Amino acid sequence: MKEFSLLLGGMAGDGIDKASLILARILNRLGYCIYIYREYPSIIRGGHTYSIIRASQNKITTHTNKVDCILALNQDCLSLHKDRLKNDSFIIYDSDAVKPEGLPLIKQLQGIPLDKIIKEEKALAVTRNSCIIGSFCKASGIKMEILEDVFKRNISRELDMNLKVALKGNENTKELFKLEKISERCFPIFTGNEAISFGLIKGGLNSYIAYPMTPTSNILHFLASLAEKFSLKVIHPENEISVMLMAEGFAYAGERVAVGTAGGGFCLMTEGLTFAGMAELPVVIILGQRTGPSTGLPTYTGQTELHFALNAGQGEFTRLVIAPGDAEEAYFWSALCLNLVWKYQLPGIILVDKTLCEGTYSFNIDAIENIKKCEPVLWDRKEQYKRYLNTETGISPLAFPSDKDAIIKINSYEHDEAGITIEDSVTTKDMCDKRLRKEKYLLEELIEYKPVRVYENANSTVGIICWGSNKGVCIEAGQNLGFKIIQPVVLSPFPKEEFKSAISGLKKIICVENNATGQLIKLIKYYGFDVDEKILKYDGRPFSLDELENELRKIL
Amino acid sequence: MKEFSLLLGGMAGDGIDKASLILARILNRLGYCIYIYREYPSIIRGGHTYSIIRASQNKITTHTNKVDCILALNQDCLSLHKDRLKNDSFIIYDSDAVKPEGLPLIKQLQGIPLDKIIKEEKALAVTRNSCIIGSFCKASGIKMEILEDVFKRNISRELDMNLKVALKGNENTKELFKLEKISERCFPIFTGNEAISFGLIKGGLNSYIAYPMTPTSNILHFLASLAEKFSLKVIHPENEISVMLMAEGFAYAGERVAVGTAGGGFCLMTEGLTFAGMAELPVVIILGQRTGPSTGLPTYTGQTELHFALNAGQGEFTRLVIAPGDAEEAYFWSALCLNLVWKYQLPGIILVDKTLCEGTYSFNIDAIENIKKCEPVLWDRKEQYKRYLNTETGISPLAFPSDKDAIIKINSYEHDEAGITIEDSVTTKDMCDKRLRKEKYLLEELIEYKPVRVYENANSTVGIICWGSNKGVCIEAGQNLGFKIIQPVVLSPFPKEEFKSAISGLKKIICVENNATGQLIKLIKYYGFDVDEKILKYDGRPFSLDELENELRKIL
Amino acid sequence: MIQKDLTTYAKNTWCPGCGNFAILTAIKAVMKSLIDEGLPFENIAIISGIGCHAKIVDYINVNSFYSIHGRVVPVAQGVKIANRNLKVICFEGDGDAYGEGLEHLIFAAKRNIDITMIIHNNRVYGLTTGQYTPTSPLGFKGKSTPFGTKELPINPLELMLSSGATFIARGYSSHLELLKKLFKEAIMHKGFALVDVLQVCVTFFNMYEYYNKTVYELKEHDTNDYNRALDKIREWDYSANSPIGLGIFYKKNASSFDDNFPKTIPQKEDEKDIKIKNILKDFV
Amino acid sequence: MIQKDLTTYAKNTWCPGCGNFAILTAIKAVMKSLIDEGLPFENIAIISGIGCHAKIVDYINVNSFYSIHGRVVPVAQGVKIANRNLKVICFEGDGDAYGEGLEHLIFAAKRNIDITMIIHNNRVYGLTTGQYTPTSPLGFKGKSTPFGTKELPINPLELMLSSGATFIARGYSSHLELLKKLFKEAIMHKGFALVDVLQVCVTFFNMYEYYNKTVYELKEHDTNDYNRALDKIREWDYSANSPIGLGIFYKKNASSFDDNFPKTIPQKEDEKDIKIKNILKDFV
Ligand SMILES: Cc1ncc(C[n+]2csc(CCOP(=O)(O)OP(=O)(O)O)c2C)c(N)n1
Ligand SMILES: Cc1ncc(C[n+]2csc(CCOP(=O)(O)OP(=O)(O)O)c2C)c(N)n1
Ligand code: SF4
Ligand code: SF4
Ligand SMILES: [Mg+2]
Ligand SMILES: [Mg+2]
Repeated sequence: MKEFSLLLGGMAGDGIDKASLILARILNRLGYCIYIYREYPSIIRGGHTYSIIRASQNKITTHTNKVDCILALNQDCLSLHKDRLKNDSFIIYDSDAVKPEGLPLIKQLQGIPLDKIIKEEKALAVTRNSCIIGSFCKASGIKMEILEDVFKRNISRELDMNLKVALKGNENTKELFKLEKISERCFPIFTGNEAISFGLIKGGLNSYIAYPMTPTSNILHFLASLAEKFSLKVIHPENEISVMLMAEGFAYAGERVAVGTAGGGFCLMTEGLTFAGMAELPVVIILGQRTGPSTGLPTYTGQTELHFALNAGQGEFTRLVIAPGDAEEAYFWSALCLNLVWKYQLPGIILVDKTLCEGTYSFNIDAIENIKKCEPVLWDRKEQYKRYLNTETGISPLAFPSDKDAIIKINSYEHDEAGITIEDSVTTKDMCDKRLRKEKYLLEELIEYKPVRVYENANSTVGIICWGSNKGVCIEAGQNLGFKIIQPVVLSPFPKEEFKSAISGLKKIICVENNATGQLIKLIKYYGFDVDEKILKYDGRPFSLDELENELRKIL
Repeated sequence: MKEFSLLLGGMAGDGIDKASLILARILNRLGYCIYIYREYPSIIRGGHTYSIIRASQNKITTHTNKVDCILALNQDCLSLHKDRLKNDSFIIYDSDAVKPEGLPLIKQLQGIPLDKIIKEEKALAVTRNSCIIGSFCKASGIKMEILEDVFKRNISRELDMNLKVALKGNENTKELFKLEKISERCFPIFTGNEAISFGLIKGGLNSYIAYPMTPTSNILHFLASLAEKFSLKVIHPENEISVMLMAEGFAYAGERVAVGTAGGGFCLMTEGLTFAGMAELPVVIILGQRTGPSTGLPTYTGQTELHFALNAGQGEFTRLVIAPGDAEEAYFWSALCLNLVWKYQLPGIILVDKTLCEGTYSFNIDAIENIKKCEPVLWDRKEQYKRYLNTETGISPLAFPSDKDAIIKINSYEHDEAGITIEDSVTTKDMCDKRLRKEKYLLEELIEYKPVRVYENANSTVGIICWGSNKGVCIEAGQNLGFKIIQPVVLSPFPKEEFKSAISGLKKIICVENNATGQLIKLIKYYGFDVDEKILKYDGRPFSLDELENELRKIL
Repeated sequence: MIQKDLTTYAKNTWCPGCGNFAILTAIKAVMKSLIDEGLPFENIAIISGIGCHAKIVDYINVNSFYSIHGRVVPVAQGVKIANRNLKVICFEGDGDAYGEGLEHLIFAAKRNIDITMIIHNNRVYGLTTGQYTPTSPLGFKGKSTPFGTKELPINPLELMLSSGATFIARGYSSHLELLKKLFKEAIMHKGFALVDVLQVCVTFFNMYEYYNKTVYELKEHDTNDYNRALDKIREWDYSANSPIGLGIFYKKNASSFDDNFPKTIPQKEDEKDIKIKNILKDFV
Repeated sequence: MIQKDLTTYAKNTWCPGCGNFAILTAIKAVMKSLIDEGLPFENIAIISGIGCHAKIVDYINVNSFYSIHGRVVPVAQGVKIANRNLKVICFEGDGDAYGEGLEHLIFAAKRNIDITMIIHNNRVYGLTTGQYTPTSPLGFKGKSTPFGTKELPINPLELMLSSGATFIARGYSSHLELLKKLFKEAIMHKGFALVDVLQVCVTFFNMYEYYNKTVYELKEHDTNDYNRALDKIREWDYSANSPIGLGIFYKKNASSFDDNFPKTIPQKEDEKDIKIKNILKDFV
C-alpha cells in the first residue's frame, strides 16, 4: 500500500497521545513516512480526543479527513468520526464500551472486549490502548516482533503488562489484510516542538526560559529533560514578563537564549521585545499560535498573530520573523534564527502554531540543508569599547561583562555609542537609523537561505501562497492539482524580490490561511502584490488534504 | 499684528510651564488664538526646558521655528535658540544669569536683574518668571491690568509676591512696541490631555484608571482633581495590567471606563485588549505615543504605534482606532469613542502623541460638532438573557450584574451565546464572524462623522496626507503653499471609500509623518493606495511650520 | 424566569476524584443558604482565572466572569468598586493567584478591598499538565523541573498576613463541612478575605494520603492576635513535614478601599454640558 | 586603558539636595574598596529600572544595564545565573520595586538568588512628578490622589521577610557611613540581599526633618532571630508616627538558586551534531 491512514480515539486521559505515537512508530518500521494530527480539548480527563496517523511512502506533513481504519476506545469516537470512513475502511472497537450502531455500510468490523481482557490480566486501565494496538497489528498483518520492539523502546513503565495485554488483543483478532514493509528507511518520529528544541540546541542554545503555555509548553518540558545532557540552563519563572527580561539578562551576559510562549504570554513579553530592539539584545521568541482572541480555544490552531509579531512593541527597529512549515524547517530555521539574532543583535520570532508544534513528523536530519554557523562580531580590543558603536552595517562589536577592559553599558533610553542616555535630535535620529540599517544586511544574508520557498509544478500558471504549517497540505494539494506553491518562510525583513520572482508568470494566485482576515495577503499588499482568491479557515482546525482540495476545486 | 511668537526658556524646575501658560493667557486677552509647544528633558530640575508660545489671529495648532521674542532665564536659552531670531526680534534676559554674547545682530535687547529684584523683594526664586512676564508686558505694551487679572486667576500661592515682582520687572523695562487687542474673543486655553479628559466626561465617563506615564499622566491628574465634581472613580493601581483588567471589571458592571498610558504600559495592556475583543467589553484606551523604542526619549514625540495599535493582541476582532489631530478633535472623538465602544461593545483606542497631549491650544467648544449620544443596546427582558446573543449586527443586548432575572456570563474562552465555554468548530466560526461583523456596522455609523477630513484648497492637485498631531502644521503649510490636506481620523475600521474620494483627482500625494518607516503609508497600501513622496521626521521633535514648508518646497 | 437551581448545562470535565468537586459543592451550598437568607440571586458575581479550577464558573448558574490567567483580582476590584451591592467571589488557581498574578493579590490585600478569594491550591499547574507552582514543595518533579525544583515554596498565608489581608483561612477539599463554614464566613467578612484550599489534584499531585495524615482543625485559636496567627501560619511552610492547620487563622475589622468612591449619579446631557462650560471658564 | 575612576562624562541631573547623591557616593566608595580588596573591576554589573534613581547607572563607570520600569529583578537573575563571577548590584525605585514589579522581588527572595537590591525609597514617583507609591503614608496627597490616598502602605521589609529574603536592612540617605556599611555587607552576603534606603526626594516629598527626628540605628539587635527581626520591622509601618530603625534587621545563611545550574561548556559543532544524532535514535 502506498498510503494508510488510521484514527485512534478515546477519552482525554486514555493515553491516546502515547498510543498514537507507538502506532506511528510501528508503521514507521514498515518504511512509511509519518504524520500525526492530534485533536484534544482543554481538559485533563474525559472529553473526546483523537489522533489521525497517516503513513505514506512519500514525505507528508498533513492528514486526510478520510481514514482507512478507526480504533475506537469510546462511543464518541465512532459517532463523531463515522463520516471519515471509506467503503473499504475497517473498525476495531472496544466491545465492552462501544456499540457499532448507525454506521455506514462497513465490511470489516472487529470488536474486542478490552475491559474484560484487562480485568483478566489484572492490568491497568490505561493498557486498553496497548490491547487495541495488538489487535490492530493482527488485523493489518504486522508482525508482533515489530510491536514488541517498539514497545520496548517506548514504554518505560509496566512494559510486560502492556506486552501481555497487546498479545491478548492480537490473539482475539483476525487478520484482514497485510501491510507490507515498503522500504528500509526508518526515520525518527517526533513533534514540531521537539524539532524546534533540537534546532535551538544546534544553534548553540545555552538557556531556555519559559512559562508553560500551549502549544509550546512541550519545548520547556523537553529541553528541561535534556538540560544535563546539553549543559542547558532551563528555567520556569513566575510569569512571562520575567521570562523575557531574564532572557535579556542572559543575552547581556553572553549566553544564547530562547523563550517560548503563545499569544497571551507574548502580550506580556512585548515590552521586553521593544527593549531588545532598543538595547540590541539577541533573544529568540518561539511564538505558538492557537485559536484566539484571548484564551479562545487553547488547544486548537490558528494563524492570527502574523501582524502582531511584526508590529508588537512601541517604536521602530529591525526584527527577524520566521514561520517554518514543518519539523525539518522548524529545526533548520530555529538554529539559523539563533545564529542570526546573535550576529545582528536583535530579537527574532519563530512564528509557529499548534498544528506544527504538536503535529508529529518523520524527521530526516540528513535532508536538512547545511547551517553555516555565523559568529557574532566581537570587540577587537583596539579602541576603547563602545557598546553601540555606530558602524556601516549598524552592527556594534560585542563584549560581555567580565571581559577585561570593557565597560558595557546597555540602555533602554536613547543613548550615545557608549550607552549613555541622550536626548538631542541628531543622536536620536542617527541611532534610529543605525538600528533600522541592520535590516538591509540581514536581508542580504537571508537571501542565501532561500527565504521564499517554491514547490511543485514550477511552470504552472496557478499558484497557491501559504505560510507556516499550511506548507505541507498546500504542497500535496498542489501536487495533486498541478499548482505551484509559494511559501514565504521569512516574513520580516520581507524578501520582496524573491517573492516577486516566485509569483512571476502566475495567472491566478490563491492564498490559503488559517485565519478570518487574510493576514499574509495584508502583508504582501504592502509590498505591492495581491491575490485573486483566498481560502480562509478559522474554526480552530487545520486544513486536511481532502478538504483543501475540495476548496481549491470549487474556486477553479 | 497678525501673529506673534515668543520663546520662554530656562532650567527644568524654573516653572517654565506655568509661566508660558500665563503668557499665553495674557496674549489670549488680546484676542489671539494660541498654541504652545513645550520641550523638556526627562529631568525634574536642571536641564534646559522651553516653550514656544505662538499667538495668531487665525486658529493655529502648530509652532514656528522663528520667534519674535525670546525671554531667557538661563544662558542655554540664548545659546540654543539664537538661530530662531529674526532681524526684528527682541530679547529679554536675566542680566544676573545670562550674557547676551555671540548673538546675531539684534536691535532690541533688554536685560533685567532678576536675582537682584527677587532678593530686594524677598521673593521666592521661582517668581523670576513672574518678573520677566512683567517685563515682557511692558516691552510689548500690554497693560498691567491684564497681567493682574490673569495672575489672579492662575496663581494660587503667593499671588501678591508674584504681582509685586512682576511690577518690578515692568518698571525696569522700556516699551518697544505695542501688541494691540485684535478681537474680543477669549477662548479657554489648555492642553490636549485636558481636552481628552473633558471629552471623556462628555462621553459619559464614570471611571478613569491609569498608572502614570508620560505623555498621558496629566489626564490622570486632571481627572483625579475633577473626581468629586463629576462623580468619577479615578484609580491609580499597582501597574498597567491591573489598570486594564480593573477597567474590564468596571465595564462588566456597567460603568463607562477609560484608561491611559504610553507604549510601554500599552504593551502590558495588550493581553487585556484581546480579552476585551473576545469578551466584548467596552473600554477606551488613551495611547500617547512618544519617541521609542522602549524607554526612548520619554518626554519627546513620535508616531510609531499605529500598527501596534491596529494589531496588538492575539486573534482577530473588531477594534476602533482613532487619531484626533488637535484639542477640539481630541474632545469630540474621545466623547464619541466612549459612546461607540459602548454601542458596539469593543475596545477603542485614542491614538495620540506627546505633541498633542502636552501641546496647549485655544479651545472653542462652540465650534465642536454635535455629538449624538448613541445608547447601548439593552436587554428587552423578553427572552431569557444571553450575553452573547448572535444577532444580525453582531451586537448582543446588554444587561449588568444586579439586573433582575439576567445571568450574565463573560468568557475569555470561545463560548456559546450564553457565555459557556465551547470548542466545536461551528460555534467557533460563528462567534468569530459575529465579532468581526460588527466592523461593517461600526464603519457605516462612523461615516456620519466624516472619518476622513479634508482641508484647504480642495481643488489642488497636490495633496498632503497626515494623521494625528501633524494635522495643524500640514493645514497651515497647505494653506501657504496651496495644497489639499487629507487627514484620516479613524484608522480602524479604515474608511476606505472616504479616503478614496478624498484623494481622487490628486496628481501628487505627499505623506507627512513623525516616524522612520511611514506607518500611514503602510496602512493605505493595504487598501490599494500609494503615495508619491514622503516627509518623515523621527528625532523626537514635531515639525514646525517653517521646517515643513521647507521640506515641501524641496520636493516640488 | 430564572431557576434557583445553581447548575448550568455545561458538562463537567474535571477528572474523577478531583478536589474541585468539593469546592463546587461547598460554594453552591453556601450560595443557596445566602439566597435563602435574602441575598438577591443577581447580586452574586463570581470570577475565575484560567486553569482547571477556573471551569467552576461554567458550572454555576450565576453572574460570572471567566477572565484570564492570573488576573482575577484586578477584575474583581473593578467589579466591586463599580457596584458595591455585589458579593464578589473569586476562584483562582495557585498558579494564577500565587504565580502569574501574585502582585495583584498583595495589593488587593493592602487595600482591604471587599472581595472573597478562594484559592484552589493543588500545588501544581493542572490544566497545563503538571508543572511546579509557587507552593509546590522543594524538590517537586514536575514537567518543567524533571530533576526536582531547587527553590522553596512561598507560604501564601504568611505573605497575605504581611500584606494586610483581614481574613485568612485554610481549607481542605476533603473536609467539606469546614469548607462551607469557611466560605460563608469569608463571604460575610467585610474586607479582603482569602481561603487557601488544599485542593487535591489526583492526576498530577495526589496528596490525599499525605494530607489525611497531617491536617488538623484549629481549636481555641485567637483569630484576632497577629502574632499567634503568624505562629500558626508558620507551623507549616508548604514544604517540610509538619502538622497542617485548617480553619481561620486571622480576622480583623478595618475599613475597605471600596468605601471611598463617589456614587455614580446619572446626569442629564445638558446639565453636564453646562458644568463643563463652567469649568472651562477657569482656563482663561 | 580603563581608568579606575568610577565617574562617567554623563551630566548629573538630580535636583540639588536629592537623597540619590548619598547613594551614589556610598556605592562608589564601596565599589572602590571592593576593587582595592581585589574584586576585578569588570566583575561588577549594575542594573537599574526607570525613575530618578535609575540614572545612577549613567553616572558610574562600570558594566551597567539600564532596564525598564519595574523589571530590574528578572534581568539581574538572568545576568547572575549566566555569569556567577559577577557581583550583581541593582538599583530600583520604590515605584519600580514595590509597585510595578513587586512580584519579581518576592520570587527572587524566595529563590534566595545571589543579588543585591538597593531600593531608593523616596516614597513617591519622582520622575513622573509626584504620585503616591506603595510606601507613601495613608492620606498622601500626590498628583493622582489630590484628596489623599485611601490605602495603607505596604511594609516592604515585612513582605521581604515573609518571602524568604536572607538579608534585610534599612538605610537613610542622610546617614552616609551607615549606607556604606550596609551596601558592603549586602554585596558580600551570599544570597538575596535588600537594603531599603529612605532616600529623600526634596522636590515631591521632603521628609528630611521628619526622618531626622524619628530614625535611630539598631543596637544589640540579633539579626539571626526571625521573630525579633519581625518585631523590629513591624515597629514602623511606613505610615504611622513611630521610631524608624536603621541597620540590618535580618540575616541568614541559605543556599541560592543560582548554585544549581550546569556550567556552559563550549562545544564543537561536530560533537554536538553527533550528540543530537545519537539522541534521535530514541525516537524510532
Ligand atoms: C499569560 C498566560 N500564560 C500561561 C497560560 C497557560 N496556562 C493556562 S492555565 C495555567 C496554569 C494553571 O495552573 P493553576 O492556576 O494552578 O490552575 P489549575 O489548573 O491547577 O487549577 C497556565 C500556565 C495562560 N493561559 N496565560
Ligand atoms: C511600564 C511603565 N509604566 C510607567 C512608566 C512611567 N514611569 C517612569 S519612572 C516611573 C515611576 C518612578 O518612580 P520610582 O520607581 O519610585 O522612581 P523615582 O523616580 O522615585 O526614583 C514611572 C511610573 C514606565 N516607564 N513604564
Ligand atoms: S488535572 Fe488535577 S486539578 Fe485538573 S481536573 Fe484533573 S485532578 Fe482536578
Ligand atoms: S524629583 Fe526627587 S528623587 Fe527625583 S531627582 Fe529630584 S529630588 Fe531626587
Ligand atoms: Mg493549581
Ligand atoms: Mg520613588
